[in-house]
Amino acid sequence: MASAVIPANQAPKLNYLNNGHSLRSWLLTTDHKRIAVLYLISVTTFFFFGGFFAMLIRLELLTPQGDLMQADTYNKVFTMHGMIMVFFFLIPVVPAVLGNFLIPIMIGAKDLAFPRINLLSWYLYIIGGILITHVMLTGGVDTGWTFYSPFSTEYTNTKIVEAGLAVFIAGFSSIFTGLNFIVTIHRMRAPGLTWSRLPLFIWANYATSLIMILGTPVVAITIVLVAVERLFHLGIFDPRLGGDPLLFQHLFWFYSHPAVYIMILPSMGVISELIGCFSRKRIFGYKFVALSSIAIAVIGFLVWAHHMFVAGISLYAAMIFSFLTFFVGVPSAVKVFNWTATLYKGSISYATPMLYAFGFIGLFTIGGLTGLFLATLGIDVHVTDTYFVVAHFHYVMVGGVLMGYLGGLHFWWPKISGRMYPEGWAKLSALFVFVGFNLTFFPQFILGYVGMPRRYWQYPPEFQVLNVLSTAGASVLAVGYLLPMIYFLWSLRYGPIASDNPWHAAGLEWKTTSPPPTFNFEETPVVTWEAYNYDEIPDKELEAPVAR
Amino acid sequence: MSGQVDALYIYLLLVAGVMTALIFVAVTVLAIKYRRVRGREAQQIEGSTILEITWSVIPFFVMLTFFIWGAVLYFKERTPPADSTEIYVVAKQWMWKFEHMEGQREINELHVPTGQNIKLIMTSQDVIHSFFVPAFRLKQDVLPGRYTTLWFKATVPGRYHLFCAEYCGTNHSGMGGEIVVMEPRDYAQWMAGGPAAPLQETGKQLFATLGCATCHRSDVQGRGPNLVGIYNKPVLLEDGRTVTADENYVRESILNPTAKIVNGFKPVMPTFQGIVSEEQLNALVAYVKSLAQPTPGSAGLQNEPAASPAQTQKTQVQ
Amino acid sequence: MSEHEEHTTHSQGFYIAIGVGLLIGTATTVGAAFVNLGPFNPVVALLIATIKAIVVVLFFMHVKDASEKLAGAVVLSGFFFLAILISLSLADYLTRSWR
Amino acid sequence: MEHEAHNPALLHHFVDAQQQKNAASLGMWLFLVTEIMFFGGMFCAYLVYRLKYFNAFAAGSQQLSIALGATNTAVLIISSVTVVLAVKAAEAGKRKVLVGYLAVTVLLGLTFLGIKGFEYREKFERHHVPGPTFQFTDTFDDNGRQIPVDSNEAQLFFSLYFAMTGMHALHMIIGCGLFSVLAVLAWRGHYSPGYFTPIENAGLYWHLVDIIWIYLFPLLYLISRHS
Repeated sequence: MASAVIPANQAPKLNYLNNGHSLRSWLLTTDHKRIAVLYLISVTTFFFFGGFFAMLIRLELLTPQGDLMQADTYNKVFTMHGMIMVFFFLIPVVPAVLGNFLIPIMIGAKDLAFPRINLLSWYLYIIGGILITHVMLTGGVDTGWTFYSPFSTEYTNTKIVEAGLAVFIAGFSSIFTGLNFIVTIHRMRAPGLTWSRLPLFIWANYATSLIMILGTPVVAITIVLVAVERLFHLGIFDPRLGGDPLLFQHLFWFYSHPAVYIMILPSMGVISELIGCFSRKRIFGYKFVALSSIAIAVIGFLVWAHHMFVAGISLYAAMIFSFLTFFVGVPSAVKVFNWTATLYKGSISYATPMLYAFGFIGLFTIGGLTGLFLATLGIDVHVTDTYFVVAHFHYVMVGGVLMGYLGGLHFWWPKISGRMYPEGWAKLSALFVFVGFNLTFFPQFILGYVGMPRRYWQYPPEFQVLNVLSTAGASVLAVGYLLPMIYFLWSLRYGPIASDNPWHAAGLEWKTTSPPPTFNFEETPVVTWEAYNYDEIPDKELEAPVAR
Repeated sequence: MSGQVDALYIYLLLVAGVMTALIFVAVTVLAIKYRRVRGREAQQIEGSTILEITWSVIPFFVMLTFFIWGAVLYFKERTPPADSTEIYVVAKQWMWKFEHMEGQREINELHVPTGQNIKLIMTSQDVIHSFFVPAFRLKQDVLPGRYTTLWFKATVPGRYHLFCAEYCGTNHSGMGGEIVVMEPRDYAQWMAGGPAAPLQETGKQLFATLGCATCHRSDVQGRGPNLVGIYNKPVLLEDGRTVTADENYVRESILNPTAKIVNGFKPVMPTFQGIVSEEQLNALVAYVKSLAQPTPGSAGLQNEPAASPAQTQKTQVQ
Repeated sequence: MSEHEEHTTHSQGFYIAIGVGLLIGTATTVGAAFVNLGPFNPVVALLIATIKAIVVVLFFMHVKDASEKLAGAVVLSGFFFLAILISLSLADYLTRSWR
Repeated sequence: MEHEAHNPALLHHFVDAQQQKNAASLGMWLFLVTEIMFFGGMFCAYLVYRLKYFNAFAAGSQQLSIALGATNTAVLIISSVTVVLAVKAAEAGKRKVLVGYLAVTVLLGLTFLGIKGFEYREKFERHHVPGPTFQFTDTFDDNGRQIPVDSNEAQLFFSLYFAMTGMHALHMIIGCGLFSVLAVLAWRGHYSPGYFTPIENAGLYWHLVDIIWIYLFPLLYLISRHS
């Protein structure tokens, strides 16, 4: 079955896409690939909601006065932007779409360990999504995605409880996804597929799942406490009734800092796959890259209070957390160095996914290094809660996560859809994304250092030039994000039929058909090779990666 | 202080710049040099433990310098010098209220002299705010229910932005103002312009009108502890713990008297929660603090042993 | 792979004995609460609770019988990360100059 | 996990029954970890406030009935024994014994909830339920010494008391429901010595709920009880 090329004029083989066409066969499917497609559609929808709010923010900030909308509206807009992007896009995007699709195939399993729980996860996500949409349409929330008490528990009159419930439900979707992944990776690997032979994407998703399982319940209970406090006017976090608002921040960031690694780790996994394939090399220092994912997940739990250096925590706690934070820098740096070293003596092609990988390395390097600024106590006091922070986490979360996601989506699109995307358009959009991104967010570093606080609806006129640059960049970025949406849809009908392994890539997912059959493999594969055995795969250099 | 933050920032910028350049150049050069060419195959390289250790350990030690420098700076930023002039700050949605010890009050504008250490004692009436002056490179969240402090020494006269940096609701972005830094002479002139009585005088009157003075007596042992000279001194509590009677302790004892009972006293004091406003509370705290000093109002001596032997004796009675 | 057969190593009487042991543990906890041990009252209470929890995990949840080799590691990791949450939070609360 | 109760047969995507069982078991253990962290957030909040407001927590704790709390602890421990015996019966293929133990477990669970409900009602009558009607007056210890208590701080104790025991009770209710369903299925003969994973996993869940109570009891009921 390996590398069987399907001629375009023949009826395609039975695969997961044409195995049943009814709505029911999609909405009640337990096939991880179909669920991944369901996620792809829903996550993309929320991305465009979130993106719409982002554009509103940038338009408002074009001028120093608050002239496009009311202050309250603006506050709701950035809150909804944050909540939707964080809880309904960035956290699920790579694991739920690419992870869901690829993890069972990459380890040679027929499905995830608990297919019905997988479907349940999607429904929970959708219920949470409907709730947040409902909140969005009926008045919104204005606390920022961070729900800081006592503003959220006593002072705002917006729909905190409903929004909290939405996040709570989406959180359980995430918990079940993580649980499913861990069990699958432990229990369902094909014969011969030892831990040291696993693709790095699997390692990354494993680390992500650990955080989902260990962190998400804490934020869930925290949100419950906020809702209870708000409904019954208790004082769990409200200082007027004896509570401590900093406790909320501790509990919230205990999850929400590692959540950043939920977002970035799977993308790092994608990048490892891309760099290996398009350099035609085994990743340099495979073991270190694999273990660095786990290290990031574990150390990520030790650093949360670096979000609270000026919040009123003790001097000594701040020092402990600052010190621990630098430890996260090490495994992150190890990854970047190893990717770069992989290029050495490779055979590098510049297909779109690889362009995204280059973009990822660049943006993540900047995002990661500016993270060190924020971990440094003396600097953080000045730049925290300013646009410096906004720029930093967009470099990591948008520059990092989205670059990885888009790179991965292009790379596996032939596998998912059975069609190739148009390479020229894709390269153009990659360029738009990279240029637009830097134009949007680099000025924000400067804005932050000169003192523009975040979540500002109006600002002193001297900040205008940089804000205009940022808004201009955002419009370029928007084009860069809209283009793939259009040409991916176009390719579904008009794209060239993809071969089983258009990239001549290593990995089990390329040994089945494109798109794969419902149970992934006709017979369970037996793995006798190491990961990224590019020396054993014929290097069809200079050959167009499209089958015909 | 701003110069020191900038120095550290420039150091970080340099290191980060070098690192970024290194990665960018390496990626670009390698990507071009090893681009796919007919007939040239990739060479498989497994990796190198020595390299891995090198590029883990060296960055770590570089980051350690960030940590140490940053922590030292932070410690300075968070430790007000003893000779600071104190100013009380009350934040509320959406304004900043300032009270000078001399009794001057300001809203959204704070006048300070150059060359003088200023310690802000801040609290919030409602939600969390954050006092942010970009020109001073300083920021501190202002919390309801307790005091946080911030200190600075302005050097150059001028008007500087004051922002609220912690999101606080509708008019968050309007909750700003200016720090007006003046030459000491101009400042003295400005200060003389106001009417107002010194803050601790206001506090003293409140102390009398609220009836505090009936129990907290300074001449004989009353039902409450004698407050003369207690500020910044350790206090032995009923449950055996010892706390320092700092601003937050005095504040808590007014609002929540039963929380930390002084050893040897009964929990008979009623709470003043909801009875005194944040401003009145500040005045009371300022008054109690002034009792620690031989001449009320003069800053800088609160760490010296409390004035007369008689007072010291009474402190020990507690 | 012949894992679940191993459960049967314990008799009904064994489980009941463990149960009685746990009940005695509860009685001890209550008893200890009424004795003034100074700062050690909560320590003793938590120590007994932890012993009881370990007994439940080992014998009732069969971790000792290796029915699930990963189970021990999984549960330990749960408690490990909980310990991180609590200890690092307290690192703030216990070192504040004012609590 | 539970859903497999409806389908004792080997699911298509597993290689063999052993793999399926191991997967279900690991899944359950991971789920228990999420439960630990879920309750962990509240334990953390509890510890922080207990350190901060020890007097109020002690006074609040003294309003709880040790007799009822200890009885409930005993009920839960006995129910854990019956669960473990149910699993043993399932393993041995003794259908009626299995159903019997499951039924007893559910009864014990309901007993626990009944006692808990009784305690809640008493709190309600004495205005110890947090909220606008909350009242807490200074209490006196056994020696007649007055213990000063701030009403807000006491309310914090009872807020956490209700949050923790309430969340625990919710888990008990779910557990009772789960075992009821399993008892019916067991009665219909769904389980055999070769397949009783749902019973084992529900048992694991029940034991964890038991363990959480083992901690809740001394933490909530036994603060500063000595004179």
